[in-house]
Amino acid sequence: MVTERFLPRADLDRLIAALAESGRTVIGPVVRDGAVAYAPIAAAADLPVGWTDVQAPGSYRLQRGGDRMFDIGPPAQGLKRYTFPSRSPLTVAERDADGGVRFTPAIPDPPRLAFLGVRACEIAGLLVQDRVLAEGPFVDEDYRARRDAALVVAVQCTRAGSTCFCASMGTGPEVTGGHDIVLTELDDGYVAASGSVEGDRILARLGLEAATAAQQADSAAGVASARTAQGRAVATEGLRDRLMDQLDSPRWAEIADRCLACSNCTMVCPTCFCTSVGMESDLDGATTKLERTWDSCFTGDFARVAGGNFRPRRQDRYRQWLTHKFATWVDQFGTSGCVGCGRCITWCPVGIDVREELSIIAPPYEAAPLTELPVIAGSPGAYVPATIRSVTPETADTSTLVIEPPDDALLATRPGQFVMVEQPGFPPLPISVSRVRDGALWLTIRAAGPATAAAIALPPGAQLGLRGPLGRGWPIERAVGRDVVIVAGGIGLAPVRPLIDAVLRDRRSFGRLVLAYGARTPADRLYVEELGAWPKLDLEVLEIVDRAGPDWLGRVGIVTQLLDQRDWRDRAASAFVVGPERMMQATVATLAAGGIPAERTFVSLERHMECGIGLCGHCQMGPFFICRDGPVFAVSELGDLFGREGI
Amino acid sequence: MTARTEHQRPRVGVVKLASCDGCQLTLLDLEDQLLPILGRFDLIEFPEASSLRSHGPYDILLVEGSVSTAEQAAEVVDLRSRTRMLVTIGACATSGGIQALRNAADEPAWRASVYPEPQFISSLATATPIAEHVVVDAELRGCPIAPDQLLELLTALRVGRRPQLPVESVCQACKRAGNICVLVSDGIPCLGPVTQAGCGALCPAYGRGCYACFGPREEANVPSFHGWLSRDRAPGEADRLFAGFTGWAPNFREPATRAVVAIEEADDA
Amino acid sequence: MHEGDVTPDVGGAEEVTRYAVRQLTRVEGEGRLDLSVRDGVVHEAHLEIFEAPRYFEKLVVGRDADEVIDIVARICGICPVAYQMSAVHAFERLFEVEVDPVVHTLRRLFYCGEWIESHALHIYLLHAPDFLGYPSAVEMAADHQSVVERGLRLKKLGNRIVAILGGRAIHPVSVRVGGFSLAPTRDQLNELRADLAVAIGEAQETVRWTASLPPPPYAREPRLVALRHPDEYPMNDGRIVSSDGIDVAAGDWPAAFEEYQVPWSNALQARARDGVPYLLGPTARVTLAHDRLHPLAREALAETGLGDELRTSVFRSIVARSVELLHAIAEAADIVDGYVPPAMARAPWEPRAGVAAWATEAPRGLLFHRYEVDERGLVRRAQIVPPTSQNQAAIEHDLAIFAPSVLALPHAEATHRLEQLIRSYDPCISCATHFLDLRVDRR
Amino acid sequence: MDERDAVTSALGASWFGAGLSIHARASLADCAALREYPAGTALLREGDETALFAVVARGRVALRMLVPERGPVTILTVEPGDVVGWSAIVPPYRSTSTAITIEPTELLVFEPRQLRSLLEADLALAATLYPRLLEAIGRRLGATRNQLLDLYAQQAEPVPW
Repeated sequence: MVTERFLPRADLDRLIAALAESGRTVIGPVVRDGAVAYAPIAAAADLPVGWTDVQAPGSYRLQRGGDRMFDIGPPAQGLKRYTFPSRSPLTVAERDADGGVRFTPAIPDPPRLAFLGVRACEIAGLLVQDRVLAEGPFVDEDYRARRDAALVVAVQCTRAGSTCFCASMGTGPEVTGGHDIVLTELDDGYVAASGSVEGDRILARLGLEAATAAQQADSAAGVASARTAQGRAVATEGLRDRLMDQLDSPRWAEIADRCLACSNCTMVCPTCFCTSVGMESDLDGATTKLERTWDSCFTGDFARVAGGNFRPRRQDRYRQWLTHKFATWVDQFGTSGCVGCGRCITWCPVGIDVREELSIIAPPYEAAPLTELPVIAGSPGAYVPATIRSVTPETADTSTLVIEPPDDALLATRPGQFVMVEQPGFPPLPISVSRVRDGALWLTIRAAGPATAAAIALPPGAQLGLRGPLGRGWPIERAVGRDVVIVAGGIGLAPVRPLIDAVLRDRRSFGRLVLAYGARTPADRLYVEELGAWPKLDLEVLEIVDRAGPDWLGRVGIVTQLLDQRDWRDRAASAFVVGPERMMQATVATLAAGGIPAERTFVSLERHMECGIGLCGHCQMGPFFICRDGPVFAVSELGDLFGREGI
Repeated sequence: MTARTEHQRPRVGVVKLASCDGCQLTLLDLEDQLLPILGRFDLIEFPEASSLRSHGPYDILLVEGSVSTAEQAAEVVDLRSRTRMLVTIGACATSGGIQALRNAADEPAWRASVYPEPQFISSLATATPIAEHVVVDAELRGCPIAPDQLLELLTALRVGRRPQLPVESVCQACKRAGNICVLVSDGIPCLGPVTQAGCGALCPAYGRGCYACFGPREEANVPSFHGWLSRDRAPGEADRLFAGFTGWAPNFREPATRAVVAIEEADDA
Repeated sequence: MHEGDVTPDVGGAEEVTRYAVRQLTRVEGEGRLDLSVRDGVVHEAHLEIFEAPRYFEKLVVGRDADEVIDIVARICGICPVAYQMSAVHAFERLFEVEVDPVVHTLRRLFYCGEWIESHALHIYLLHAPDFLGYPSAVEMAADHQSVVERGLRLKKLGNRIVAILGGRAIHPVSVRVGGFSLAPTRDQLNELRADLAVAIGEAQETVRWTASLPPPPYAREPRLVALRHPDEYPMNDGRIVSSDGIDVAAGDWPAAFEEYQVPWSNALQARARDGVPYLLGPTARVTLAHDRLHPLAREALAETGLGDELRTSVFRSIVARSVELLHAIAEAADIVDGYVPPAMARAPWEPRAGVAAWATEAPRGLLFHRYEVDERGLVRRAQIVPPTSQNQAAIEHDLAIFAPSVLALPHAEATHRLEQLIRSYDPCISCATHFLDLRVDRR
Repeated sequence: MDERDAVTSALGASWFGAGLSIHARASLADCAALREYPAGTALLREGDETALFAVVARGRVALRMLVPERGPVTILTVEPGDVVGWSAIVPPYRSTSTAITIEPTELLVFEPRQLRSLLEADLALAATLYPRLLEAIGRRLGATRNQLLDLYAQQAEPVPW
């Protein structure tokens, strides 16, 4: 039982001084430009004394009321901008005259801060971002350093705004953890308790009286009133499943009629973490600063892939945001992505209210299980220079780079994994590894845009930056003792070549091996020599092209025609499929008809992969971050997300 | 290593049609970068800054201003034929500029009211964006364009990559900057939610509403926002907000046209 | 077409040589000089402005005062502040707004910024190449890199001042009726101090340098017009005075001047009601408000020892411009040093019906705005008289006097000299809100 | 074994024939013959009256269309088990593409007029053959649609730099 002390109102300055003593900058709520915002404070006088706010959908107004210091709702923006800045440097990439490259990752240099007047919902926001950025498979070092360097002095709410719904999200108004000190404001002072060793040390130094029973009772009553005062609740029971069952709700289109896709909700949300990598290079592109900035799933080019935008409509973007926040977040991080602060309601320029939308889209029923994710290391700025040994043209627009990484880590790349490739002057590229051999990575790259074109234009001896290996590769173990069907479309032959190398290396562990390969034209076929050589190694190669001239004597048609007369029922086969999504759908259907179950049919999804480790949010599909949880998935894992529009 | 090397400097031209010169001046406003840029690009046509003239051909042509006379309509076609990559710079070139509001009005009447001898005026009844006349390869939005976007365009062209010109809303940049929303907290009309970023969310940072210098962003939901703005305003006031420097852009054209027509009617009355 | 094409055209028995500068370069906007000479006598001097019409006088109709301030800035990307200043003062006079005295000072700082930017641009990038014989500052930089870099530094300083007060260098956003939507902090302005100190020295150097540039021989006695204020160098306030006795309030421009149209010109011009052409801009201001110059500027001017020549030789305008560059930098430094943020950045106001009229000093000279406003504060009629259309008559007058002295020269050279004379006025042709069709007299 | 048995078994072994009833296979066998064709034999010409209906027993048949300037384009190859010349029993009985063997090919050939009169006479046979034929055509249509999507084409949006 934590001892509750009493901090007289006049002594608040002593607390602020004590916080500042250890060289910390104290960040608290202040009145600025007609609202309350977090900013550095020097004394209690800087706090919004005698101010209160009226928040409603699309509206925020300050007004005079009482003379308390913390009688205000959630400030305009949360503490996110201190723990996860809206812009932060990643690395500086440089290329010298003879083609070498150098990377200088930004070193985290967190300011020592003390947050004062932090609400329960605010703390919940910090804890959720801890899960995402510091406790996931990958750790954002800058974020962790900033969190470690910050002190949290919470103030429990004794009133609730009309947009507050922390009670229904289970995050407040009581402060139950994540704080160093917690205060509850009374007219003449604060009931104070510590939540950490440092918090206890600070309170002890102030030499405060113990709080009286009456003071403790008042404080408890104040917080209780804040709970009861909260308006419309969100029914969280089974919300995850309820929402996922409504992916086809007509309501999405209705919301889209009102939604401006302006991204304000995501910017003010204390848990939203999506980012994009921006570049600033000198006129010659020799030195490039990579910078990470807040981005939003509501923005046009956020979901842009090489082929276009997979969330072109506002309704797709709103659905992505809401289902992520309240449903798939749970799958990804074992917690809801919403803390009930109500900012997305107040700061929506057209007053869209998530509580109302949720109640209409997903009326209540029972609860859902959670999933956990393993923890491993990694950081979005950590590129290592690697030297190009050779560049071999495969087709008119595709070449294979053989690259020597500086250490063995990258050589441990497993079949189906990919690496991030960074060239100074260009945005980073996710590239599937097409072979690991003789101490080198083979990357087969198609000139699909300026960055890829520049990559395959590099001469031997030039360097580029690599980060990886990344992603979940092909589960070869799931195929041991079985027939193996490998289906590749177009450039998709590259990510399956390491798989082919692997099964041929251990040929006796597998049954029949079949490669079905579809290319656009005979001239677009990759690895032509190997296609001829593999049959000698007892790998049946079936080829087909979309269109051909009279000199082509092979098959013409689509890849499914290679398989639609086959039946695998007698020999439990495993299938590995990669190519354009549409091609994979057709193939998966054909294989299913041939008797290969979804559990043993594996696809590699080519999505927009920005940071490579699922921290930037670009690659999301339902509950998955493709570049972290994939790119390889069993079709059974994807369920009806596979091939759905606007996911 | 870059797509272009030293010995082949791109030949650049800068020309203007109907406009205020502010966007081409932005090139000269890149003070620190100006001489390095001139070392890497061959500026063969820029009448505002040089007496040396050239008919091209141009690798890159920056075109400011809207097409407002018959001569300009012919000129822009001719320029296109001598240009590899034509970049329109600024609101006039990309959406017609504020002078394009006359497209919604009775232009001869305007002429007569401004000029004592209107019969001498040779001007098209409309002022239109370049893209309505010729194919445009790239555009820089803004009234005026942002110096950093111009520098990014030139850098990208030289390095041979796609320039980073965000299509996000002004709100996104505004929140990133930590500004307090003037619309939500003060009720000041602000077009940020439907306007493309690029200015650095200047107006909210300076305590006033955005007036859409960079024009409508993709997916700009004007009907919804217009409805919201109209709730507590006199009829027609919301329309006028859209009748600005990018008022002739397709997404803003409907309310902007209503505003111009309303003003004309009030004027005649 | 390249400049300097000869298009001989035989009319009757007499030979007409036409010096046609097809497109004036190194001026803002699009204009053209067309001069025809018969038997060595200047027959016609046309400065034709073929900037396409944009109808700003109509675009402001139906708009409120703050909208107008945003709109008129777009008349000119070189001097948007000037347009905002003339408009905002006109409306504040009509609405009788009590602006904070600090706002008055900040607006001078704002204007200083634009003068610095505009003057540095013209002196270093547009005008100096004429004297040193380069087609542009680009070629000039090859031989005089440090000079061009100094010009760019000064220009940048002016842009920074405008950007700090107005958000950006071109079409700033903070000017509102009653003051500014946001006033700068002390810290923001203090960031300028060091650079201003350096700039003062560089501006003094600029005066010495431009005074050393040899002008073509030429002299005449122009009528000069500018604002005059009891204790300020002319910018936002004062009365309109001339070198020969005109003296009217800043809002009463029409009392002494009028816009008119001449058959041989294609731009609406302005003239004094007595018909005498007049000259606006740095030369006029430096001459008429010499005693209001910042001490440093007055000192630097004295050092040049130019005396009357500054007034009588149009080619010396580059020196007058340099003196004003120095004045603007020195005054800006003083303002920054003494800056205390205004108690009320933006004074409250109520619209009222009536006529809002005022004139301020754009970098190129007097800029007059007149608006008829209805009871809701919406503009019903507007008149905007930019400096260039007022200077045009004086330019043509000078051309007629100066031309004979260069007719003996090779055609290209003569053409170049004539163009240089026009550039001396720093004509900002984009500002020509009016436009008339080109008609060449072909008798 | 004799010709008729060979025909019957070949029919039964094919994907097309495997979907037919015993009765159907038997009566079809009466008007069918196994024939060998060298590579390069033009079996059908686009626009001409369809000369034969056949099930491919062995080899490969290319279906081609002539595109001015581009020459003949192979849009599909018919593999063993599938049919060629379906237009022989679907009005207006004209070939929709040119069919050429690109390998030594063995076909189970039906003479069009004989087959058509057989189908008119034996409705039970028609009722089992047409659905199978539609299935074959349907699969071909589906494949053609996917080809139309040009899935492996350059995906990046065109940019001027």
